[in-house]
Amino acid sequence: MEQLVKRINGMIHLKAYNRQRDDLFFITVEKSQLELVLSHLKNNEGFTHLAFLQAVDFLEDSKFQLTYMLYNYDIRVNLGVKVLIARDKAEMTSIHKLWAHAWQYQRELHELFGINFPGSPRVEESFVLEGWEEMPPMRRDFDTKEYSERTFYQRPGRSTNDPKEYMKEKMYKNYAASPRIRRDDE
Amino acid sequence: MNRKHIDEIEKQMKLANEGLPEEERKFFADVIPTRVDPFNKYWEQFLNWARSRSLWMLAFGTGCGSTELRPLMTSRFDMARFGIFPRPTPRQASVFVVGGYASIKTIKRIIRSYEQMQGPKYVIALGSCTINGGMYYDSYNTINRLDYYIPVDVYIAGCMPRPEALIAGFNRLKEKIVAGECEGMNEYTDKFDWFKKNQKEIIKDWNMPDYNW
Amino acid sequence: MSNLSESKYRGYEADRSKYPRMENGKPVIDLESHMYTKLWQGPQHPGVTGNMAVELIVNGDEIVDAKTHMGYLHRAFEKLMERRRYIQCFPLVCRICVPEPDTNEYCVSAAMEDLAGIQVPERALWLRTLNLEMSRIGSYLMWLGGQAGSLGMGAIGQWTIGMRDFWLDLFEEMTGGRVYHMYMIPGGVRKTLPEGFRDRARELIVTTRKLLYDVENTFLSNAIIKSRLQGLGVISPEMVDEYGIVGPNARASGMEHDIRINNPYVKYGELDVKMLTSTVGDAYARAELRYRDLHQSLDLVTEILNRIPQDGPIQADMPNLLNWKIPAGQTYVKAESTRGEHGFYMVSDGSDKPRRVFARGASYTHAISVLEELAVNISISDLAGLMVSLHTCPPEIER
Amino acid sequence: MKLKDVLSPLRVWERAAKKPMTIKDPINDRPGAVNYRGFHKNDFSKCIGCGSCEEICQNDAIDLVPVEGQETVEGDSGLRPMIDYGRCCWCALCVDVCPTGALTMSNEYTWIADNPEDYRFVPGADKTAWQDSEKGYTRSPDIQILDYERVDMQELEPEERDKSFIEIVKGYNKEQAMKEAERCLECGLCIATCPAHMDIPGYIAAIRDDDIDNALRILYETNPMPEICGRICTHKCETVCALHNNGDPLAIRWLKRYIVDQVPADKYSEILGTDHLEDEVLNRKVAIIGAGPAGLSAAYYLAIMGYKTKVYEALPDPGGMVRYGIPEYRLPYDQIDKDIDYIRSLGVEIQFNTRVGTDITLEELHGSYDAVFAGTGLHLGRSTRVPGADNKRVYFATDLLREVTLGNEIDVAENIVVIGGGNVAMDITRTLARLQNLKYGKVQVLATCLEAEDIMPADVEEVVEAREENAVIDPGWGPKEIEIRDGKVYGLHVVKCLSVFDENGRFSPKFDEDQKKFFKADMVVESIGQGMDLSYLSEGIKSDLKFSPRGRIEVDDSFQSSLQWLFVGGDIIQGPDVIHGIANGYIAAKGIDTYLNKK
Repeated sequence: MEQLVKRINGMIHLKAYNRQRDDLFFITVEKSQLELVLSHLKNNEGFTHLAFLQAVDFLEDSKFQLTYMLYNYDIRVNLGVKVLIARDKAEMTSIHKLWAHAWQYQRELHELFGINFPGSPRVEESFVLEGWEEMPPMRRDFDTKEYSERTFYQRPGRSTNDPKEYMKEKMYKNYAASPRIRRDDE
Repeated sequence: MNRKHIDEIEKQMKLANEGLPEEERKFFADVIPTRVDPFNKYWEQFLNWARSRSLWMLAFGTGCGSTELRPLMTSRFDMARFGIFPRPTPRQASVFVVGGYASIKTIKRIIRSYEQMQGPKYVIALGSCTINGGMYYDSYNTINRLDYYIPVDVYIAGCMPRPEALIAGFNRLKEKIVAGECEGMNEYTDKFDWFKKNQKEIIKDWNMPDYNW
Repeated sequence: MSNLSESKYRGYEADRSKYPRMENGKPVIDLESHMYTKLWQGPQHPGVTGNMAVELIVNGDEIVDAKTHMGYLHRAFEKLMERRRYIQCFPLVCRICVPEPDTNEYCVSAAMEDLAGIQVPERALWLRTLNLEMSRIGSYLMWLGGQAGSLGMGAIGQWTIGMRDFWLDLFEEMTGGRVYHMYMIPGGVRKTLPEGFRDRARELIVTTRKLLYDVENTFLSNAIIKSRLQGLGVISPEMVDEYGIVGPNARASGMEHDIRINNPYVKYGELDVKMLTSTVGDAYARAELRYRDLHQSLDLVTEILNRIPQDGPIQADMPNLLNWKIPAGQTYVKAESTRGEHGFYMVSDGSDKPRRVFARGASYTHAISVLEELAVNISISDLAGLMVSLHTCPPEIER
Repeated sequence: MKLKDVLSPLRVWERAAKKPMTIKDPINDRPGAVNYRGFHKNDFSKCIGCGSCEEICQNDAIDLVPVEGQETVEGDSGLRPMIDYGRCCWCALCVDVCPTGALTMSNEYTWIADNPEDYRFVPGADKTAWQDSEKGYTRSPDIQILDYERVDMQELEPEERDKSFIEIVKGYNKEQAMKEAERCLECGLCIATCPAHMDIPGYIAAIRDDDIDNALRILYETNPMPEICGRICTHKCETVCALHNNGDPLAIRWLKRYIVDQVPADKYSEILGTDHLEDEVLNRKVAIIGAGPAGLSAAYYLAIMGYKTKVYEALPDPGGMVRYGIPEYRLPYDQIDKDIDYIRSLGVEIQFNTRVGTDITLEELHGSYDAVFAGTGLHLGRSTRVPGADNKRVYFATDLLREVTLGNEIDVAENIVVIGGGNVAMDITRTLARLQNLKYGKVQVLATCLEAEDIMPADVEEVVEAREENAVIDPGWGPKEIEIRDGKVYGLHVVKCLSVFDENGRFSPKFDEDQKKFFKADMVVESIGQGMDLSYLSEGIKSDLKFSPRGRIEVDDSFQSSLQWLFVGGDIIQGPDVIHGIANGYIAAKGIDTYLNKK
């Protein structure tokens, strides 16, 4: 595996490399070099199986991380290729020409994350949603609970008690809160 | 069907479909359901007795609860001996078993299938998800309360309910039918506007499959 | 490729003149020409696997174009897990695949353990292996019923799904749940085997084998079944990589890949799992391969039952799982379900909730890309058989 | 097409002769498995309403509701889980998490209803068919969702500690503290039991988040002496900890100590926001008698509320019983100073070596201050009054401990018997053991008390540690006579004590006079409780004050006595322990504030 990393590093600049398990490695590459790396891995290094392509939303850094999980049947190793792309107007090159089923993931990502893959077949078609009007739901700033409460009728009549507050109410109601620090201006 | 009758239906549909774009209106509801009142007590009692003994169930596995319908059909539980039999199409079925959670995409099909079923028709709701959202209570794509979209006769608790609980649910449905309490279809007629309003609120895309024939 | 893929067993000769004109590898279908009919198979249809739909363009009863529609079972598991603590994810994931929930449980627990660096005790690993293998049996039995049912043989379904029920009884004893077992808690398993479990399991294995003998006679060595399945939905070895086909579907096309052997997890490394393959790649080869795999699973369960340690801890030393924070990291854990590679990709950001969980359903590509490809040029009546022979499971695709 | 393939399906006809597997009456003939996860049961005798089931439920299916007949008492919130079967997924995590094992599941699984609103019930309270079912899912003892094992506290080995007064408990390091803090359930049952009602889950969560500054702020909200409490608090909170039902309670006291140990003294005012505190904001003055926990706690809160406070202390150093009654190996003096110096830095003035009543009178204080708070504590020893107890070689534990702190030499005998089984008795036993070790190189000290081993009032670890230090603890004996030979103590005669309290819980020991024992000793220490010294109250004030039948000054909810300007708190009212003193001081400070605002 180290040799493989060296070979790829000779080809392009690897941003990061880490080993999670004996049979699972991750490399991080530049967005522009992804296609090159993937086709090299597929055609020359034997990583012929694309297990999945998925996105992770790093809202705080305003980045999407795309992970292309490859598998090599000969050395029996999974290799995750990570790419960070901008979250705003997210767009990524399509790899449907490398793997015939990649369009499925790209279509899913387009719908659930709002990442565009120009040129990918049927990418505009909806995958699991129908008549969806909100922002792509898998983005982290979409609050599913709030949406659910707003849209679907929750059965009313439920209320709960916090043991802490309830015991205070019942046992030491008059034990008032801490005195505030009193200052000159008061 | 005479011209007057057709006009009447179109007028009703226009009312029910109000607020929808022109091209979507015809898919919203095929026809306004009509109320069917029992007209003779003894005859109705006989009919109810008969109905309760031949519950034809729509074989539409809407959710994971329908997995337990399969064992029910096998000889171990053998639901045919209770007069329950799966039917492949809504037009032949009288019982709709909603198997748990219903996503937005599915609830649209559930409503359409329900509307296509011949009356009198009954609905059994399985599991927590149909009662108050179940474990998907905070999901953006599943409904929380089935009774807001179609009338439900019997609920069965469980996630998912076992085949035995399903049989018990069918037994309860039979009791209700014999007692003449299963008025779900008339309820749907009476509160049609309310049901449609609720349905409209969640289903944004009313397009139905585009057949070319 | 064997001669089976040729149409001599198909029962009809395709009239090529009726085929749509191809342009850029896509058929050009003019629906106005009245040559083609648009049909929807599903979601409310007895001939689909689960709640999904296939939009078909047919010419006579021959399919010229197919398009899969998903999303009827989309519950947004991945989104829900992002707002649940790690321990709270565990009851959720088994719902991702109904016939075989345990693979999900295993994967999500193993992913958490991998990220948190937890070693699962020996006995718990054995119990997990047993649970996984038993769930494979249940799933195969259900599939067998479905495959026969899709070709109009209701009796096999009556037998095998009835037999699966007895396996569910065993699950009930072992885990406390019938369909959703919720057995593999992070760090180990929840219960030890009850008294007398082994004997009952061994008895059931014998009964199941007897049943499988009948199934073999009536189903696999049935001239009608053979004529319908042979040559149906042929997956060529080239397609396997191209479409990301996994599991028995890939093995039936000669791909020697079984995660239990290639990347052994739990205790599969210590068990004698044989690589079962076929070279034909059609629906019959897949059915036959699954049938052999089912027998192998029964063998494995027998072996596991003999080897489970009688005592020892069943859970690693865990922190308070209510406040469990997993160090930041990413991992991908996979297991061989009856449909193939079932994996969980988990990203942790160091908080008490996962940042992202992705469930790679084994039939993700089978039901969409592959089905759309294979459905073309077959008869509508064979579509249900083809779908089942790909062993698609919609809930794990849309999650 | 082979002929075999045509014929072989026909073999299946033999199945026609087989017995069908159909179950005749599935609903009744097929109960769930023995450990089936069916509907919920709740054993109210065990349930403490901690809400961990609600906390872990990923479906939001559980609500805590008040239930008729369930009282809110210490360690039991009186709330019980109500389960919504429109949410439940029968994962049984609530059963696995339940620290008491009260919540279980039956193997019942059929519940049909026409009305979806029916699917809400309180297991145990609402009548269900399955409440008494014996089968069903219970928590397996082999697994744990919560962590029931406490992180071990590092201590000095007995050999290292028995000759010196170095602090025994080493305290948690960061890793240990985080690990221990992670165990917390955040149920909050402990808050009601803590006399100062500290926000325990709050500061433990802050430790978990590694936000020590915030943790310190939470501590000081109700407790200005966390260093002291973090070491010697009686930690009543830990006795009601939900985890205690199935394992070790959370080490709340050690975690509190961890917080304050992390913060250097000079950071306090910055973190707590008192760095620009102006004193005399209100131009009102309050005098405080006694620089013990109660007095200093009152002084602290009065100071941050802007009052000018002055503390009068009879002894040369602040701390009261905390300094003079607790040996240094449990509570080092520099830690006391850390807490008290911070309080003094807020402008609280302490006048030492001034005994109110002799050096200055209470009336004088009343004259020059707007209000007075008295937290004078229990400094007088109480005698067993057995024959021989008036010998000069019979001491009170409090006196000896004070002498040790003051640095005065004690004439330690070779053979010592301590009467008493409380924490003070253990303190003096272990102190004397150390002194004996220093003087004679061996330990010959024996402690005896009325209570049997299992009901000894002292903390278990105190007893264990005392034994590790070679002291002999022989509980269950009642003192009968101190034998005096030639004016010198010869030994202690005891008889077996059968029971200490009567059926009504009143103190009324019963003895078996036939079982006798004799402990040889040159010196006897009595440690059976302390009394208060109210000699500073002049007759005039005494006659105006109201006393309870048992001799305690009567105070209202804000510790205001019948003399409006006089507030009384601490051991002489409640306790005796540090945390009550702190709580009293806190409430009294607020009471004084209210009183002075009204005036």
